[in-house]
Amino acid sequence: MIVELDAIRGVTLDTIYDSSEGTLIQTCIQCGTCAGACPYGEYMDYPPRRIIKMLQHGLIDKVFNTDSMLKCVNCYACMMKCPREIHLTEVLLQLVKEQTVIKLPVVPPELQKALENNYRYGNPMGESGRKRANWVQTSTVPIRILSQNPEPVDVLWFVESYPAYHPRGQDTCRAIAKILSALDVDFAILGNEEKSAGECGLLSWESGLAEALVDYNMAILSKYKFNRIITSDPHALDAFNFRYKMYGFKPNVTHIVPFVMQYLDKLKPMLRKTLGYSVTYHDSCCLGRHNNYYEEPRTLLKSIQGVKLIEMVHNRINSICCGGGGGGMWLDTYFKSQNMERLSDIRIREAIDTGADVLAVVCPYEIPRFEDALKVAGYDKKMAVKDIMELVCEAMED
Amino acid sequence: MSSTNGKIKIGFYICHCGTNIAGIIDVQKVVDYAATLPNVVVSKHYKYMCSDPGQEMIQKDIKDNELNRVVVAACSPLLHERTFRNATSQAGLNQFYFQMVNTREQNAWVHLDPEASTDKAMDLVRSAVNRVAFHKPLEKKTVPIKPDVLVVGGGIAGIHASLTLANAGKKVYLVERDPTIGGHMAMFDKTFPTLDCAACILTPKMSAVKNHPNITMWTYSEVVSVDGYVGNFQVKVKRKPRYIIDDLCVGCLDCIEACVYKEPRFFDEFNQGLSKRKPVYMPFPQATPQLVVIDPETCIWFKTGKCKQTCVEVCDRKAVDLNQQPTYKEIEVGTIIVATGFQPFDAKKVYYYGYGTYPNVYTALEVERLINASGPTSGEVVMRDGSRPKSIAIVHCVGSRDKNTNLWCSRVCCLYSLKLAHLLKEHTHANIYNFYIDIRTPGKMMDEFYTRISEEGVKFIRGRVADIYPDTNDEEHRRLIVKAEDTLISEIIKVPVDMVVLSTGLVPRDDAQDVRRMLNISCSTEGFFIERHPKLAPVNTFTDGIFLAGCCQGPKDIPDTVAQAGAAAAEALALIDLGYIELEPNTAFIVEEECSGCKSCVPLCPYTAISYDEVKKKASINEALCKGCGTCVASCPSGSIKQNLFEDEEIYSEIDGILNYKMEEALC
Amino acid sequence: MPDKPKLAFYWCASCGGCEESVVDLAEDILFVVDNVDIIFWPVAMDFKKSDVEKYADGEIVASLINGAIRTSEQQEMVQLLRRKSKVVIAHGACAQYGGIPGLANEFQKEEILKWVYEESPSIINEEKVRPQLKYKVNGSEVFLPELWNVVRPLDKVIDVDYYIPGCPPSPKLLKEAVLVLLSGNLPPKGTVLAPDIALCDECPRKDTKPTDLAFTEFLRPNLHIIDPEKCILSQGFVCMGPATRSGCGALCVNGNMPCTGCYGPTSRVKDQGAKILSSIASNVSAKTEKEIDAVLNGIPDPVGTFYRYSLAGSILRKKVNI
Amino acid sequence: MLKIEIEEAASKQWQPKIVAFFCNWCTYTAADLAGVSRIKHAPNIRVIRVMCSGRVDPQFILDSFAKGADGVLIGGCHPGDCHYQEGNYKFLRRFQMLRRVVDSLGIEKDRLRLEWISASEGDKVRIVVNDMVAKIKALGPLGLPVKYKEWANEMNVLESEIAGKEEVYA
Repeated sequence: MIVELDAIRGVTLDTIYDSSEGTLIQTCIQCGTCAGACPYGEYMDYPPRRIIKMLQHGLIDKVFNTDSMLKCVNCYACMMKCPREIHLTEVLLQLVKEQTVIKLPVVPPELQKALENNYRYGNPMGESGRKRANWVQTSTVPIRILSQNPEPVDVLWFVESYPAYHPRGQDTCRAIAKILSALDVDFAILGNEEKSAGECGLLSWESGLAEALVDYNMAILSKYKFNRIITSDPHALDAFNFRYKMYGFKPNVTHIVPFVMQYLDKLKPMLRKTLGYSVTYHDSCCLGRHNNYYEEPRTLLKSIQGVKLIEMVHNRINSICCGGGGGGMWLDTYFKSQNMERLSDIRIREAIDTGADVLAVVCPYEIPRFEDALKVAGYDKKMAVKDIMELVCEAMED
Repeated sequence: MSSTNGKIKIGFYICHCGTNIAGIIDVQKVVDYAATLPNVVVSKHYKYMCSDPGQEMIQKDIKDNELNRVVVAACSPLLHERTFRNATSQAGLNQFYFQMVNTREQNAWVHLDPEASTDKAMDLVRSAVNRVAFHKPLEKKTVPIKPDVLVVGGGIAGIHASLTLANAGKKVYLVERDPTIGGHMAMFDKTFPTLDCAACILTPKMSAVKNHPNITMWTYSEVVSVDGYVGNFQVKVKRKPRYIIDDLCVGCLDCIEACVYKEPRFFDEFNQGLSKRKPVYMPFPQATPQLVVIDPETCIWFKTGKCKQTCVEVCDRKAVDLNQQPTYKEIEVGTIIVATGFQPFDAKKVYYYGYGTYPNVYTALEVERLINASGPTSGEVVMRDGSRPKSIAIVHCVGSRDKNTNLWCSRVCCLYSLKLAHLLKEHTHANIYNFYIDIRTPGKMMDEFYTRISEEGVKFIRGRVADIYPDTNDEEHRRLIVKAEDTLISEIIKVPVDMVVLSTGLVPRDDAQDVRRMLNISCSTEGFFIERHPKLAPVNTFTDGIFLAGCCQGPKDIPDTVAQAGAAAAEALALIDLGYIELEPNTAFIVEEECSGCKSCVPLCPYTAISYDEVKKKASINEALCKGCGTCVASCPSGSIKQNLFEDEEIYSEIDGILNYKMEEALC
Repeated sequence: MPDKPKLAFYWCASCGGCEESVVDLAEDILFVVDNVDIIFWPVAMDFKKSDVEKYADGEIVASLINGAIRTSEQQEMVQLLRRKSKVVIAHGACAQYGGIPGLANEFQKEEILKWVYEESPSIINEEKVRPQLKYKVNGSEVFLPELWNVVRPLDKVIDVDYYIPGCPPSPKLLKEAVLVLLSGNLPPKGTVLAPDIALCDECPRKDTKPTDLAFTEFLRPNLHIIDPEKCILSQGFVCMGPATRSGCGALCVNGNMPCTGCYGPTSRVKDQGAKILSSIASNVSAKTEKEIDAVLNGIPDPVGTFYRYSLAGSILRKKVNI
Repeated sequence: MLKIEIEEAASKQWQPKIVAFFCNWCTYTAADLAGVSRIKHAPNIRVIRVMCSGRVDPQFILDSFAKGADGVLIGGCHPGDCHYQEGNYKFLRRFQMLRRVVDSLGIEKDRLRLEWISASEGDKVRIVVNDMVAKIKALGPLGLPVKYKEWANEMNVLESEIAGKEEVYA
């Protein structure tokens, strides 16, 4: 239920009622599902329902002067359950967030730094752009970098920042490279030319930053010839499918999981190793709720021999966010200062309750967040957090 | 153009309809314009043309000005054409010397620009003035109405309609798909707001149906085809094999006892699966007729061909017949009442409410059975896990008012939720929480009922439930947390409860589209059958002689269903007692000397009204069979078939009028 | 015999077949010649325009004009004949509906000239010479008639009193027409001098036509053999008979070819092509757009098929996007 | 800027006229329903009510074009839903055939449209009408009566031509 993009481009809070989204907002029945569905709803002075009512009454300025919207982790839970199908996460909340941040006396420093880094280095951790492709040297299979070999390619793999720099993300990358090459996919990466796709900037209320990154990446991408883009980061997927399209860039972008699913018949015979794990799967907000890929990751997991899938209490549309979205990745200190429990801590307890050996994920934010949460939970049984691609790769080894 | 030989004198009238029309269309301008059109001798506007003074004005003008044609621009002809035709004929003019212009529904109500609207009105007035000059005096044809009635569906709507008709001395065929009549109402425990026992008020009516000499009740049967038209429907009914000979079974239930399955083990439809039944079963103790039925889906004989057939052996009346085949009955009826009912919304579709995942999440219909004294637990509220709830959440609007499922308000859920709150409280003394968006209690004694339930201490939380999940603090994980925003205090609340009741909405039956096609009636977009007019013809359909009763037309409660069933019966009675129906004379006819006998038209008629005369070597149309679609007219290659009310000249003259086309232009 | 009624014949855009039908009167022509004075008949005798001009207005009892109107010369001549005649009869399909020449209305004038003088494979004209309307030769200027953009039936140019249909009209109809004229007992203006009933009425194969027509394919007579006994339409060949006036005695059907519609529609029909199209298409048995299209593909040139004689006189008259 | 203004002014003067043939049971009722639901749409259509789309004679459509309609819309019941069982299929077949004729005689595709609109689809009336009006506005007027007049002009010049020639002869 992604909104008609062109219809909302340029819409501001002042003009929202002239848009089709504004008409939808007028139909709000104040049922409170959004607030109830929100993982941090109870900490907000103005949860989404109240924001809508304040907007209807012209009292929206009051909302900006609170930090309510700082607590939105962009998990799409309110939007998916809204009985009026109001595009809360996609449209309304973003507009409110931007105003909130503009009026904020002090931006939480962790977030401030991440945004700055993104602007300066094209990645939120502040790593050198020249080291972005360093992980390639550790890959067991050759990986083509387009700037070195600009021939047309079938699949352009947009690696994104966390996979490119974070040691655990690099593990995922090596696994993906191995799988792609085993499937004979003609692929290449942008290497050091790549910068963060900008979704984090967008959803952490910095549309200026987001636009700068969008412009940059669009220019780089237009240099090369390719048929489709894949990425292992659902946030990048969202950025391409949602924001880039508004700027007229409409490539065919797929997440690595549905992409690999297309090759399932070819892949299955390669999964010779029996893993013998019980696995629970955490639905990424962007991949699940926003892009409706609920069953593909599960099918992929089930096609690995010896994997027993156990569901957590909250799953699929009802999944709980890891807390990393919408800038939450860089707000843990701030959340703590507000006496808010980290969502990854809440979620990890549900995972632990399943008794699973492995928590399978599909989003690069999740591995570090859940690994950290596991330490905090002090869980004595050993539970591993792994990207689905790592598991697939593991099953391919003889 | 013989019709224009005599002097044509047209009276033109435009209705203000209060401000409905005059608010956007400049009626004075239209009147002035119409006065300039050929043959128009009177041109007037009036506040309400359909009112008595409006009609009298037309009649007076017909007399005073010797008008011989009338054009009225007002609402849709589907609404008031009949009114003005009557007015015309009461003034001594043939009623078909009238033409109506749709100025309200298809003009004033759908356009915003007064100038464009007025232009459109003038175009269509010119078109009607052109057309009416070609009108011919016609007579309505009458068709006799067969006095028998078919009632489809044996719920409370079908039961009430059947009894009403049968008591009036009409012969009724009541066809019910299930093995027993009674429908959903038979499953209910009590009814709101009076808290009457549903069985106490329904079962006497069920046995009255069974025993009524004028009612032929066919249960476990389905209507498979309907042909014909008002007054004369040919209906084919399939009687599914019950594997029990109706006339021999006395309902002793010995066969059930004797079944090779010692314990009941199959899903019991009547109790919503909360109990089990055997392959041979009686749906419920008061089932009407009191006949057992063998379900071939679960009976081992039908599945494997191997069984000791203890049921056959035990029946000393030899009523069990495992070789029974479906039989087909063909009946002729004059009218049909459709009372096929609804089905409850499938609660699994709201995934996050956990129905089907957590055993203690129930649907409202399940709870009806659970608290019913003759239900699976004999009225004890014992949950699937054997425990008794101390706290219960009732979740309103499940599958209603939600774009993700169904947009409509199901109308009865608030009140049945209140009723269930009362009954559950009475049975369990539990804490009861109603999670609602709005409480809707329209109707007599309904809001008083709400007050009463509030007084009983039932808690009301205004907020739609966002999440239901097991309480990790509860050792056995049985308790559920219901999470919602209490929107009146702006707090997110998490209420731990033992039991959750989902107040599921009412949705059209899965096969409503098939029924609609078979009967040639219409559905609204959501799938409920659509009435001819929401206010003025609420039980009629667009097909004459077919009427609607009950929830197949839209969600409604029992009083409204019964009222509507009575209304449908009355509409049928009105037709039957009149004995005939007047039909529009829009039939087609062939001018014999013009027909070349090319036979192209013969296969086009769906009603086989066109036949080819081998002696004359011409085709001819049987007026009695013609329904007046005009397909043969449009297809006759030599233009030799004509249709009353829709002759070629009449339609060409409308086109000319709309486009303001002058004949002299043809010379270019 | 100064009192013999004066009769004129003229031909415009036509093949001359209608003139042949006069000759085809055979011995009856003697009857005609006995009773009328043919004062103008360019195809048979040497008359000049000035011969017509010398008559007083209305002095000619009847002019039978065949052919469609395509050029300035034709227009000029028929306007002259109209002035001089009491009665004008459109003689044959071209005069009545444009006929075969009317099919040129599917193309623009420039397209036609380009094809005929430049692109047609049988043409060698490297300088791309086109006929000129005016040309000076030996000091004087000669003229050619101008080709109009539109082919017109006669009644779009002058007032027409009666019509004799057919391509060509049967001699029988012509004789009857002349008899009617001589009798002085004239039918209402605008009458088509042929039976007002479709051809099936007199078709010898009428009885073989089934009453459950349902087309699953359409065939073309140049590609498939027509059964000489059975109704041609029911075999899947487009036969215009049901939408065409009778009066010819089903000549084509007797020659085992389908009726192509030269007698035009009955008086109750405005557009012969639309009507036969309506009838035939309605009886296609397919139900989905795709299946219907597959059946209709059997009629690759619907305009040429359904409007073979009547395009110029049809409701749309011509390809409209000039 | 000026050009756009001129075009706007021109488009304001010219409003397409669409002749619509709606079947009594489905599309006409849907158009009434649009009214009852106050679903606003473009005021350019003029509806002629027929009992069934099967009554729509191709002649009516051609006649409408010839007499000045810029578009013709036919509305019937969805396939399988015809009040008269199969009238809509019969029209569909004619329509598919007529469409080929109309195409080859140079009338743009968007000017002739067949839509299945059931009695409950009031909003579809709006969508279809607005879409058709927008498409026809983009095409501009068809204006056949004007065209026929223009075509006839070539014959009017003849008289002066003749006069000219006769002078030369003289």
